[in-house]
Amino acid sequence: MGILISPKRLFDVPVHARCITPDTFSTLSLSEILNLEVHEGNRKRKLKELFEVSTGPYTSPEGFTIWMKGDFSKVRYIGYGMSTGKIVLEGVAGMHLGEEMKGGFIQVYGDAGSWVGSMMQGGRIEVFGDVGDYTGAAYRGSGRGMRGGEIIVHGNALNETGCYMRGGLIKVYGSVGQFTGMHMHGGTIMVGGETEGRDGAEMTKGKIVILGRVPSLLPTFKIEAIKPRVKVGEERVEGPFYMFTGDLAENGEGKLYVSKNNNPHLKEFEKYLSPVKVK
Amino acid sequence: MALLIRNGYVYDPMNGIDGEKMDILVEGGKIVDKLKSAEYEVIDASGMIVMPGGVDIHSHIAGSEVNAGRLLRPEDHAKDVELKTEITRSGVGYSVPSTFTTGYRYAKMGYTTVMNPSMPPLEAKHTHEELCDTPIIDKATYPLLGDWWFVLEYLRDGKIEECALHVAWMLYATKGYAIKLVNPGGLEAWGFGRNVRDIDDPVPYFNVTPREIIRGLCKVNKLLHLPHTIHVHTNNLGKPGNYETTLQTMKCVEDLSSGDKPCIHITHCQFSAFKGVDWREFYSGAEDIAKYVNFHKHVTIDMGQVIFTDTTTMTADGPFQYILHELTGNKWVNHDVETETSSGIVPFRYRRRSYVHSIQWCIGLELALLIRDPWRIFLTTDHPNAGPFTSYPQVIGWLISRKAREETLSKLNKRARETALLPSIDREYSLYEVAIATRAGQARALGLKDKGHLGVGGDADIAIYDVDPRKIDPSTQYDEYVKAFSKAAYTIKEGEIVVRNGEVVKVLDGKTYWVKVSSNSEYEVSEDMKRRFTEYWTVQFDNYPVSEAYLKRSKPVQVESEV
Amino acid sequence: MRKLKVYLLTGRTIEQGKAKEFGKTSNLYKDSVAVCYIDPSDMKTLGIKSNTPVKVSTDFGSVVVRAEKSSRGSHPGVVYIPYGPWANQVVDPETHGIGMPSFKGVPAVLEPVPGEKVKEIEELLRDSFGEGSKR
Amino acid sequence: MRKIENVICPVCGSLCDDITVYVEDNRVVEVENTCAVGRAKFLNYGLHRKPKPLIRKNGELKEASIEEAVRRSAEILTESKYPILYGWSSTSCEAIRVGLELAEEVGGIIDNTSTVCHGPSILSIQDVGIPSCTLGQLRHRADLVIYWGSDPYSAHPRHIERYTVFSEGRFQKSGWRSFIRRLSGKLVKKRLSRVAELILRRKLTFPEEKYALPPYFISEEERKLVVVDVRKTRTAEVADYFLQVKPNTDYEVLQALRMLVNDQDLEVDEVAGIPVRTLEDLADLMISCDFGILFFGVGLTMSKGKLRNVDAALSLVRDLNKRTKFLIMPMRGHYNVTGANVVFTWQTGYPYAVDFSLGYPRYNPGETSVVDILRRGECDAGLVVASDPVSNFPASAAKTLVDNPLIVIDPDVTPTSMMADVVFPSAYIGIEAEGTAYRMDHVPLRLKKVVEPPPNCLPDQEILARILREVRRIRRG
Repeated sequence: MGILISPKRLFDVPVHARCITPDTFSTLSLSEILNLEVHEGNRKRKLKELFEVSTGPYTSPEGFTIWMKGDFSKVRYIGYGMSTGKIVLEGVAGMHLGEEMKGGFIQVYGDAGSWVGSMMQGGRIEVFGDVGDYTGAAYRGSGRGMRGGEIIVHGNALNETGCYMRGGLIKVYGSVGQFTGMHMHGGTIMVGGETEGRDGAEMTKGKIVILGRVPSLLPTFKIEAIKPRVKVGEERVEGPFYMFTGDLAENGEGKLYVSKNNNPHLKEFEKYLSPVKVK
Repeated sequence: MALLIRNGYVYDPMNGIDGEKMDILVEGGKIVDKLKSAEYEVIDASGMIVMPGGVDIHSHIAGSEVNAGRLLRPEDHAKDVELKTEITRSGVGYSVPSTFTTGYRYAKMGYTTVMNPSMPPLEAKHTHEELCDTPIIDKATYPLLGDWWFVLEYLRDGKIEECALHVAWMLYATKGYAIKLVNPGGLEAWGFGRNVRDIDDPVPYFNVTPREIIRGLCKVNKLLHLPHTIHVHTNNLGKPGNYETTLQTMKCVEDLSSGDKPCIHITHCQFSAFKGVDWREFYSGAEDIAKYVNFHKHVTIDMGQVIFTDTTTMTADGPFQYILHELTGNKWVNHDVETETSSGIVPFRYRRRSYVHSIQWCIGLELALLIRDPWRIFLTTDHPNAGPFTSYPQVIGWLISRKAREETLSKLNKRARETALLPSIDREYSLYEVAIATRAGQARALGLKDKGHLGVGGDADIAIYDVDPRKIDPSTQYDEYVKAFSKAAYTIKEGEIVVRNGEVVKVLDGKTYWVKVSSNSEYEVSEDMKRRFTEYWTVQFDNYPVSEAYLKRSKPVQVESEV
Repeated sequence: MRKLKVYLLTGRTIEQGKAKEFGKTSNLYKDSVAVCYIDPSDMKTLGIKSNTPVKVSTDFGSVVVRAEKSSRGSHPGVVYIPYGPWANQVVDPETHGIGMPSFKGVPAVLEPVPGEKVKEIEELLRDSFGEGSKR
Repeated sequence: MRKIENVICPVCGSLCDDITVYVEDNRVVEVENTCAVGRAKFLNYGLHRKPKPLIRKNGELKEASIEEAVRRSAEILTESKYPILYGWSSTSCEAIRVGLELAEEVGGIIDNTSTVCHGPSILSIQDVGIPSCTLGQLRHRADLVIYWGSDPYSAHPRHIERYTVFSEGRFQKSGWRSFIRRLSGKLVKKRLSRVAELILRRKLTFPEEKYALPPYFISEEERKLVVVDVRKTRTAEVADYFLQVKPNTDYEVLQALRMLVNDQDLEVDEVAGIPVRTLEDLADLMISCDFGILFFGVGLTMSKGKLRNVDAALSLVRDLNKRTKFLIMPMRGHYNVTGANVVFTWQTGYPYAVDFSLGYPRYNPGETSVVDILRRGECDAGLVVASDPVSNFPASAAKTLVDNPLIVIDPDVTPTSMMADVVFPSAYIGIEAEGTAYRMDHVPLRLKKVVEPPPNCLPDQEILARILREVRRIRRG
């Protein structure tokens, strides 16, 4: 059993729909689902006023499945706090996708907005397109970003990916903006493409692996070694990598791995390596 | 609207009424003995507790430091929001609620009068603007005067009467209610990143000691006949071993009391009752303090009870807040105010697992239970420093029930549980004593004659709680009381029903109390004073005072001074 | 004509502050904000003098303002346009999730356009928002 | 002629309160003690002002009565699903209080100009906190004053004279003497007199004999002024020490300084083109002062790195407190932008970018901030108070505002009011109407009314209250 849902029209103002989660839908009848409350701007609406909703024979190993088709770019908080089941979205997802998610699986065949998986604690989000800023980040003022689970982005991400991250794994196969792993306190971030710099700024713990090019490195990182490969989650990624620690301005012990082959301009750092450390 | 509150169990300690079943009559916003009009609403309070509206002697609800705390903590607000209704404004809550939410939440607990204890005089307009947006409750605010340059200079030169006249002007200019001292002398020293060590350590560049400041302002308070005593946040607050400083502070004004009248209030005493040498060797000093208070009538104190939660600490004690930041690594706001005071803000979480926090929790309750006279120990959490004010019902639960305390104790840090004195204390507050510690005693200490009682002529500020003391035993069924005190069945403010079944049903504006001193020698601001003023502050003398237009409902309290 | 790659800064100037008080439709205002302060060495490179119209182009648009020699020390490669409708044709509107566009340090290309005119405010608004854009 | 003393200047965040205004025939004829900008405001305000409210009909703005304009405004706001209410930093706190109530009533987004000014600073303060103070504290105590990415001579012309280096304090004397000595060693009678014209309204004599003294680098006993900026600003010209950084590299420089003040060594020889030795000198200067202050301007918040530049600056100053007393303060632009943050915060918990569309305050700049909403084209109506977003926003954002119904309350004619559908010419707060404003250091001051406004120009507060009443009337039937 599952639910198919698609927008009835293009929305011009934000639509808040925290109710679109397998947790909520799986306990309700279709007619109850149709009458769930959502907000379109400042107007209260019923789900059925904005969306076509029907039941369908969708199943997945994760359990109750919501199949979403269409442009949900204005629809915020899809999968908010979900703990089980699956959401498959063919189209564009709005901001705060999977925020505070605890379990289950969200798959997006398209782009997603900013704050994907922010403060998530478990589960898995996979986006085949691009995402915005603050992926896996914390809410304003809070030091508790993503604590567990996995976010996988096949496209690009923008700024401050993994801000205040404390655990879990973020993989971006494309490129990222500035300040990846800002204030990071734990967990792992892997970037397949290039970055706009300032990676690992003010991080204290955790691991950032960059396979592509970085424009420069913050002066507050120290080179430690050159490593042939590095572990990302369960997977081993082949290098070689320059391994830096920082951010020393925060007395940090974060590890920043940057591909050696794609960053010939970082060769100058090798002179700071004591011979013992070159392996 | 006239009211007849019928058949409630009335607790009115000022009039010696202890749970008697009786009717209370209200007309014209006052308690009356007979209703003039034939039309009145009847509230059936049978099986319920009727008390005067709650009075809070110390709660940071408005002004620059509270607002800086709000700004600092979006993550605190986002988890606790209030929706707009037909009659109430929306807002956010938890440890530093927005102004409207503050007013509603106090009213929902049956509180009708709240004192904001910390106001930098230079930013007094700000405090009053916020108080205007804090609905329902009556309020007042204490200007910070213990590090004010004029005070330091007058007291250094021994000019008590001049100082008194100046303080009188200051209360007028800031629309203040009482003299507040925070770490006297220490905040001036903090201007250069320093502090004072004890009450005899002179203030850098001013050649005056905290002892002289405390004694001086205590004398000033007496000369001016202010309704409340000096309100003191001690030196060395929050440091192990500071209970000795607290004892010295209380002792240093012993000779200034006359008769049984208190002359000093030590606020959030829990933070000033630490024994030991560091955070490892850290113990409760509550017993020593309680012993002193039990034998000396010139002191009143309030608890500053710790609640195990995530809260926001904020005080004018800049150096203490810096230490707290160093200790926790949490984000830190500091705001020094020229010529007057400082302040600091650090988010803080009290954890049951922590030995120190557990001991702190014990200290507050030990103070409340070891001090025998409930008229001199009041229930506070130093909102939001030791916990938000919305936890008062929980504290009441701990006071009325040993079982409630044991339940919390069982979850505390083991070492704390084993070393603390609290588990051996059997005392349980009666509801009569609760009424003293939460309203009557506080109103008396504040000199608010119309508050804290249900005698004829008093303000018709009344709280009705739906719990039957004849059927439900506080000691064992404390939960019922915690629930009832959290959501008043009725809150009546100036004769109007503002809360029903824990929901706000009517919004009105509370009054702002301030002290208007009339003196023999009319206080005039000399040209010399204006010149010094221009040198000391970056605002012009004319732009400094708060006009009465800043008070939505101004309630001056006239006092006749000796100077 | 030569072109120059520069960083564009926008900000307050005392002239703009004063002129604003004479009204935003005044010539004084236009003179104070439809202007690009350029380092003398850069002006030399471009071969222009004060008051030559220059076109400032970024990824986000382009605008014609008059050149003015900067008297603020030496800062080759950095040009300055005071806040105003002209500067805002070319600043970077991306906020990266914080609400704040980039008003300073935007990469730009500078190019003298001696024949062109600096637009009047009405003209600028019309061209930005469409002829009689209001219903 | 009437003389009014201690008037507060409603121009910049310095909120100078020692202005003397002379009024004749309900017109300001002379002012004393102001800077050039304040003078321009008092003597020239309202030159192009409209006499009556305007409503757009058939594409053109036509005069209308206040009642009509109020009704039209209320209709626009009640019909809107996602209106924005923007501006608020050049009006009184009393008006802002009503504005917040209106925003809540119509379920809109309310945002103030700090969103494009010190919004990033606020975000960083929410992450790391801020050690700060009121300005008098600096006057009395600061022996090291740093302006980073801000140019007070242009944006806050009397700041240095009233509050920092050139003011006389209890424990610190004015730095004029060293300044004069230094300047006289160089050239510069002409430049001196120009600076004097700008900031020096007080009498100051330049003793001839001192002109002969040699120039020197940093004075031992007097306050020191350090300027860090991407170009040599007017302020930099009077500084004891000027450090020029490349555009978009402030973050690296600040982080490097943090390492140095924490006694850690930098591996590299230079940071963003600045030799590490230079940074070490600056770090030593910071550590060895008794009381330092770092003022930062939009130079940090508007360039690459934005909030994180401020994050690094705040952290630097926080770290310095382990070694000495050091504080930091943002240089706020508009005269009441601080007040807007303050009032927003006490009523809603959040300083700007507050979204009421769900019936309670929500805050998430980037999502609920005006520029983003406009860029995404999400709003369907706007109300602008005392601000000019059509001039000040990137053109692509301003377009959404212009394309939807727009209400403007502003005493001035601005590009925004020219593109509006309803325009209320209002009274100038601080000249024609009273009200509270907050100085950049959070000190509240009561702005004065020195002349009467024209008959159809009400104060903002009154106009907003009327719109709010009308909105409630429409809603309740």
